[in-house]
Amino acid sequence: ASSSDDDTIKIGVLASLTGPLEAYGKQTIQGFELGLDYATDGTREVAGKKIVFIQEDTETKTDVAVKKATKLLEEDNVDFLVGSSSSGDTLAVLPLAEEYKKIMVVEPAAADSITGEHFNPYIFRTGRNSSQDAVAGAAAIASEGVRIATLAQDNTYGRDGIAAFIEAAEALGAEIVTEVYANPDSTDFTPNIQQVISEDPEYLFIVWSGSNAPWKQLKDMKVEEQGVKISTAVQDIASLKTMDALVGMEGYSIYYYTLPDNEVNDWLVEEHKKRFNGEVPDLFTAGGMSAAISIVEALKKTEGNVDADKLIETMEGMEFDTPKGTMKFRADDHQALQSLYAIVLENQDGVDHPIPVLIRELDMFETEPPIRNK
Amino acid sequence: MNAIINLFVNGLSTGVLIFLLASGLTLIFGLMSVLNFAHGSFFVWGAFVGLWLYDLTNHFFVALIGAVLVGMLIGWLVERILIQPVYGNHIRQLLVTLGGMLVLIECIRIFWGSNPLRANMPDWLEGSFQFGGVILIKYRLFILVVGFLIYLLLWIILKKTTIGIMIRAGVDNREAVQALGINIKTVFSFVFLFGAGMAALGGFLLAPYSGIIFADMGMQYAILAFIVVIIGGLGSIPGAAIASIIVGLAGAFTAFYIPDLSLSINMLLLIFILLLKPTGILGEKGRA
Amino acid sequence: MLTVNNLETYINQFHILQGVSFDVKQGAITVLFGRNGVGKTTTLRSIMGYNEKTSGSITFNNEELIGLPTHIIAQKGIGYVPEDQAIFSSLTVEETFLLAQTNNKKYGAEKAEWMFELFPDLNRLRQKKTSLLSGGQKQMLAISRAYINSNDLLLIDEPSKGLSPIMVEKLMEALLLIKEKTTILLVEQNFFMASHIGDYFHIMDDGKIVHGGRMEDLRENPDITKKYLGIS
Amino acid sequence: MEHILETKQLSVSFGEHHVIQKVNFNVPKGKFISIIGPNGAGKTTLFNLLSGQIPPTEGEIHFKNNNITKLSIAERTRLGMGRSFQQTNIFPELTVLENVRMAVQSTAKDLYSLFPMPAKLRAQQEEAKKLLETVFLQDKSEFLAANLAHGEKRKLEIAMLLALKPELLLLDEPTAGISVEEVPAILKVIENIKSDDKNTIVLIEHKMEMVLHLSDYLVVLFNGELLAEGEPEKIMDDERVQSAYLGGFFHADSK
Amino acid sequence: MIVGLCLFPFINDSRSMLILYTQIFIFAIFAMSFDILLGYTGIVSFGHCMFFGIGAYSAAVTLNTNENSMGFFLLGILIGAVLAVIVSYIVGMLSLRLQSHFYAMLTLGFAELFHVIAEKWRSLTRGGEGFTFRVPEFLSDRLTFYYVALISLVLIYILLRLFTTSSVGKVLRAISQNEQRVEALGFKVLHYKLISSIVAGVVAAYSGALYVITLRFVDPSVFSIEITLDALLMTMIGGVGTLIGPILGSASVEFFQHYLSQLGKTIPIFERWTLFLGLLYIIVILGFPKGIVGTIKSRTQRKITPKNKDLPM
Ligand SMILES: Nc1ncnc2c1ncn2[C@@H]1O[C@H](COP(=O)(O)OP(=O)(O)OP(=O)(O)O)[C@@H](O)[C@H]1O
Ligand SMILES: Nc1ncnc2c1ncn2[C@@H]1O[C@H](COP(=O)(O)OP(=O)(O)OP(=O)(O)O)[C@@H](O)[C@H]1O
Ligand SMILES: CC(C)C[C@H](N)C(=O)O
Ligand SMILES: [Mg+2]
Ligand SMILES: [Mg+2]
Repeated sequence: ASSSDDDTIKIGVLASLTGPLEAYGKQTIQGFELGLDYATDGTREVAGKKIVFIQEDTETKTDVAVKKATKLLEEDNVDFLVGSSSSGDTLAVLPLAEEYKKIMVVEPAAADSITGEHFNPYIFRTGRNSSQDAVAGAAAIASEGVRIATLAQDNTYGRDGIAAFIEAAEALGAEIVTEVYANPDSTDFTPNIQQVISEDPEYLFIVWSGSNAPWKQLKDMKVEEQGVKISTAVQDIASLKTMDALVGMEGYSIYYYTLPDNEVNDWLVEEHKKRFNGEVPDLFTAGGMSAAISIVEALKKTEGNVDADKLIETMEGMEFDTPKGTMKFRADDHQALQSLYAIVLENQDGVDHPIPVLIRELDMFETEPPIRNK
Repeated sequence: MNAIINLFVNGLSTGVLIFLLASGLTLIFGLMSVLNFAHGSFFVWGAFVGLWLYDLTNHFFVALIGAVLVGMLIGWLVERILIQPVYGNHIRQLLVTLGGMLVLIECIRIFWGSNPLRANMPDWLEGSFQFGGVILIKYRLFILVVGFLIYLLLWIILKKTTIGIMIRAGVDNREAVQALGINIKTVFSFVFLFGAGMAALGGFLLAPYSGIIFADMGMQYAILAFIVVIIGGLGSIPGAAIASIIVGLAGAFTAFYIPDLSLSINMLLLIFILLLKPTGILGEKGRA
Repeated sequence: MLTVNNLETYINQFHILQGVSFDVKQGAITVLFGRNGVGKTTTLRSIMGYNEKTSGSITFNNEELIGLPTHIIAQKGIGYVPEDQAIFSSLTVEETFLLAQTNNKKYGAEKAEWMFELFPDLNRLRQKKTSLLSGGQKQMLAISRAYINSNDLLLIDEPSKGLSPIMVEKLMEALLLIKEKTTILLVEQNFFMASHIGDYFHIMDDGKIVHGGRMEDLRENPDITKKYLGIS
Repeated sequence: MEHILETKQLSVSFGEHHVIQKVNFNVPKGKFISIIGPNGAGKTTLFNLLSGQIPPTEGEIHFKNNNITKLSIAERTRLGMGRSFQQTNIFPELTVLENVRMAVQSTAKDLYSLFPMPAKLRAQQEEAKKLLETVFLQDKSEFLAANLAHGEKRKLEIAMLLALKPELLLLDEPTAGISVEEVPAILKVIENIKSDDKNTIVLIEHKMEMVLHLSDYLVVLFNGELLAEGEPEKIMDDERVQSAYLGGFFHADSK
Repeated sequence: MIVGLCLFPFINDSRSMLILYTQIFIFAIFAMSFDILLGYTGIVSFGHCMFFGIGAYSAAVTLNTNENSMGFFLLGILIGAVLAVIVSYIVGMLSLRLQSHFYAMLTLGFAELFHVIAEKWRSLTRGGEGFTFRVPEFLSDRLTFYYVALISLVLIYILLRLFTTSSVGKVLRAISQNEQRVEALGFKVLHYKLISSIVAGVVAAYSGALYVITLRFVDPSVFSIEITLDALLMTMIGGVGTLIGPILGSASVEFFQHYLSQLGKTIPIFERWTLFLGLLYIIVILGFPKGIVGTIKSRTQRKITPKNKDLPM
């Protein structure tokens, strides 16, 4: 393989294009491509250098992710890494960024430890982390004296999410009455739900990702009728289609195309519809776009210099405009501070799924997570 | 007390659902001794086809029959193409059907995409009855009834016809069965196809149970089905039924009382029962 | 009724039968003699259609059998008692009998009853798993199974093996009774038994028939028995 | 007289079915004993008890003055008891030679050597070849055992038993299925073992001429009980034995 | 062949090929250990990933909690080996008496328990998201590690070859065909099966340790049934009971996956490349019932001895 042309900047994008998270991977890739075009006004050039990107499928397997990342770094000589759809894959790739001294923009993997205990200076994250989710979730429902029960998958994603949520909710004065963790592969969630009901809380906060979700069983068990309000994150459009049992629920959203109100988002929605026969951007399309924008903006500032140290210096504290409004890479742990949205799920005519309707935007300071890489 | 009743009813009906999922496998694996890894993809096909038909026709029973028929068709193809060359060789069965599973699941993704879909169901099955704190989910009561009917059907087929005997004899010695003028190839094909149809039915009924279906759900339920067939005792329909109910109830009660165990409860049950009774609950010695 | 003509069979690359020709006359017992490994079992298996690489001709009631699948051959009325008995070890005696009747709706049940009478041991062990039967009991089971199932011709491979003298005696009686209804082709090492009940015989050596004729001739001709069977 | 094997009130039942009932069976050292009895009398089951295939419901087995009732199959074999099986019991995917070599190997001292020792292997190989000659299988030594004709498997079974050099041989119908002309040769093999007085043989056989020719002593098993025992001539004249086992044809048979 | 592989890094300087080959070597070792069970002893284990995972976590945890020196790497391997011996002994004692299907399911159950432990014992394993760690300087160079893996493969191959031709190996082979008869010949079958599963367990643990060194990362997926299925697949595709087969199988499986997923990027119909992977498995398993090695063997045998035709009468 030849070393990279001086006037080309190469970006390697890692994403799950097959496997359980493939929908997320595809969103990221589409968003990334749109982001490049947006940030360079369609020229795909910055400071006179051409930008190309190479996508690789991690198959949502850690060993494949490492193999693909190494290929990108060694054979394609990429200047940046972007990705990936799964926290496991991302964690496995992090040390490579440091070893090869290349910037890696993490998107959309959410595990706190990426910018926490496994942080290295080459890592920047445009995606929100679990703590930001938790803070947003708490902001949506917690206040002095509210009794909250939690339900989550019994795995790291669920446990960490709840831990961060409890910290945030208790800070707001709420009382956590029970924490319930369910086997994510279970056929039957009613016993877990039963446990929640037995505590008679005001709110039930749920951290859940993945296909096998308890929404329907929550309705079957008449949770809301028994006076328990449900709150959770709404995810991509496909899963919204499965959440009709939760209409009326108050929670939060990371991105839904109607929620942000800014020019970048308007461009994204319009351009996305144009390119992908009328479809609207989805959960992580905005993230993919943000990652691309952050890279191009940094390059603009360094005038095409891809030296990592220079880039780190530039990117720390950098603010940039994304479909989710302005984001800022916090200098301490390189986590992008960003807005999340408190919403209520409502039905809308002509839409085959419940949609999140904005209650209020939680700005990037409100959702600022604790610093955990020290 | 209410909680206990809820747990019991829900656990029981989950057990019955597991039995429905495993019923096809009691034939294919328990009786015919075919290690069919693609079994989970029969569920998935049943679920997707059924749901698709239901959304199209709005007739629950049309969808049900359609799902079963498609399951049988796929079963027939799988048996013809994949299984016939490898009867009697478990390892090759496993791998060939592993390949089959990859193909079948990818086909699902091609036809229906890779996102999870919401499973709809008719209004008369929607919702729950409430008696004070006791909540009886209608659909689960329906599952209890269907499960009982399927059990009866299997029981009648195996007790009142010689099909069961033919299969067991065929597994013991294929050649000698043929010498009795029985076309064992056809019998096996038929039973396999029937088992696949049952699996598709199980998948179809599973869909509204959890409310969501997705291409990857096959594997996890297939493992569950294998577990109950094994701990029930190979080839024993009542064994599989008992094992299913044990698994369902144990799942419900541990999730409530000892949540820390719920990730491992199925495997603990498997280990515990096999160590206690190495051939499964109703398994006979000497059949493996 | 059964004519085997120039039968050649290969197993893998081995040329096991090298032109076997003989016939079986209706209503009689024909015995096939020969040392171990000369191909007697292979001959019977070829008739049953188990061996794929078989050429020559086998006609049964003027129908060609070569190329037909085993179950069709069986349906034409041929029953087979394999030398290793091949009992279905997970079935009970009764289930085995039931199974044997599937192809013989008309007479099956009747024949099954007769077999239970003939072999009271089996009647006593009706509900037992066949894997638990003694060697001799398994032999009776295998014979019953084939007899219940078939109508015209029974191929029996070394039935007396492992039977007590009194059972051999009973078996001889049974075979003679069965012969009233069914033709029998018997492979047998027990010369005493075979020569008593057989009507015709053939001797095999090295994948070929080397001698054949009526049993009386064999009994009266020690030269032949000496030469081919090593009995004096 | 010294007994190499004794059973005391040995019984086994499967559910309701009492297959062996309180059998006291003594085998004098260096003798040739035959067990006869109708099909299903329990002969093979008795062997299964002796060699450890199944545990008794009651009673004890003593072998060379050890109580072996609780010992495993392998331990009994290593004490010097060997048996052949009525249903052929070989390694189908090994060659004929390897089958016998396995048996030879089991008599070696170091059972658990993890690395190959070519010299030793060759020696075992040679010994196995010799044994094959004694049963006339030398031409088939490279055949897979599965491909042998039935009678040939029976011979292989005998060769494997001989390889164990047991002091006590339990033979379960060794000649069933062996062709008439070869039976005498196998008989020779068995006689040869017997001529060496150290060995003791217990034979189950239905071929009466053979039994009479070989045995010092006969035991008749009937319905799981010892019906009679004694010198062959005495047994042959026993009426109960004649009606239960021998039948009327026998005298014609043994001529 | 080995010379070729030694020289390979000099001919082809592609790093990802180097990694691919390293991974092939590592899975070849793992698949060989599985072949000891499946091919030589006739034991079907669905829980072999258990040992792979034990080796993986032993190495990872040791390196993570101590400094990243070769010494601690070797200590990690040793710990993995010791744990593998203990676990295989206990699991073996509990379950080797069971009949095939039941044994297979029981091992699946045990492996799943380890999976849960890896998820739940957070203080040691960091739960489901796993952790990254630093590897010794010496091993961090991919080229060096390539040779470490290659040499390990060759050495283990030789050792296992010796093992399978030893008298224990021969007993194992006999057990795979007729267990009961082996017992009747005076061998204690359980002992031999235990030896077999301990040997297989230790080798598998070693391969697991090497595996995490290449990744510098570990998570509970090392205990997933996919790992066991990979070994099974590699062994079967290569040829059971041949040792060399699993090596070829590992190469084939890794190459299939690599090139198919590569194709997926360029040719649209290969976007769903897993479908073609499935088809390939089917074709290979149905088309080469004895695996690559077995098929080659029976082909050449036929060529050498055509005169055999009329022989055995
Ligand atoms: N699968 C096989 N591959 C190679 N050779 C075989 C195979 N099966 C049988 N043979 C050989 O074919 C020959 C004939 O076998 P067959 O079983 O027909 O003999 P048989 O006359 O019935 O002998 P027996 O009296 O011992 O039963 C034997 O030499 C045997 O070794
Ligand atoms: N495991 C078992 N369970 C139940 N019954 C059994 C079992 N094993 C043997 N039997 C019964 O015990 C009786 C004796 O069987 P055994 O095999 O010992 O007879 P045998 O004397 O060797 O007869 P043969 O001469 O026919 O071989 C038979 O009726 C058989 O059905
Ligand atoms: C919401 C998702 C982005 C979370 C994803 N499962 C992860 O591993 O980070
Ligand atoms: Mg024969
Ligand atoms: Mg017997």
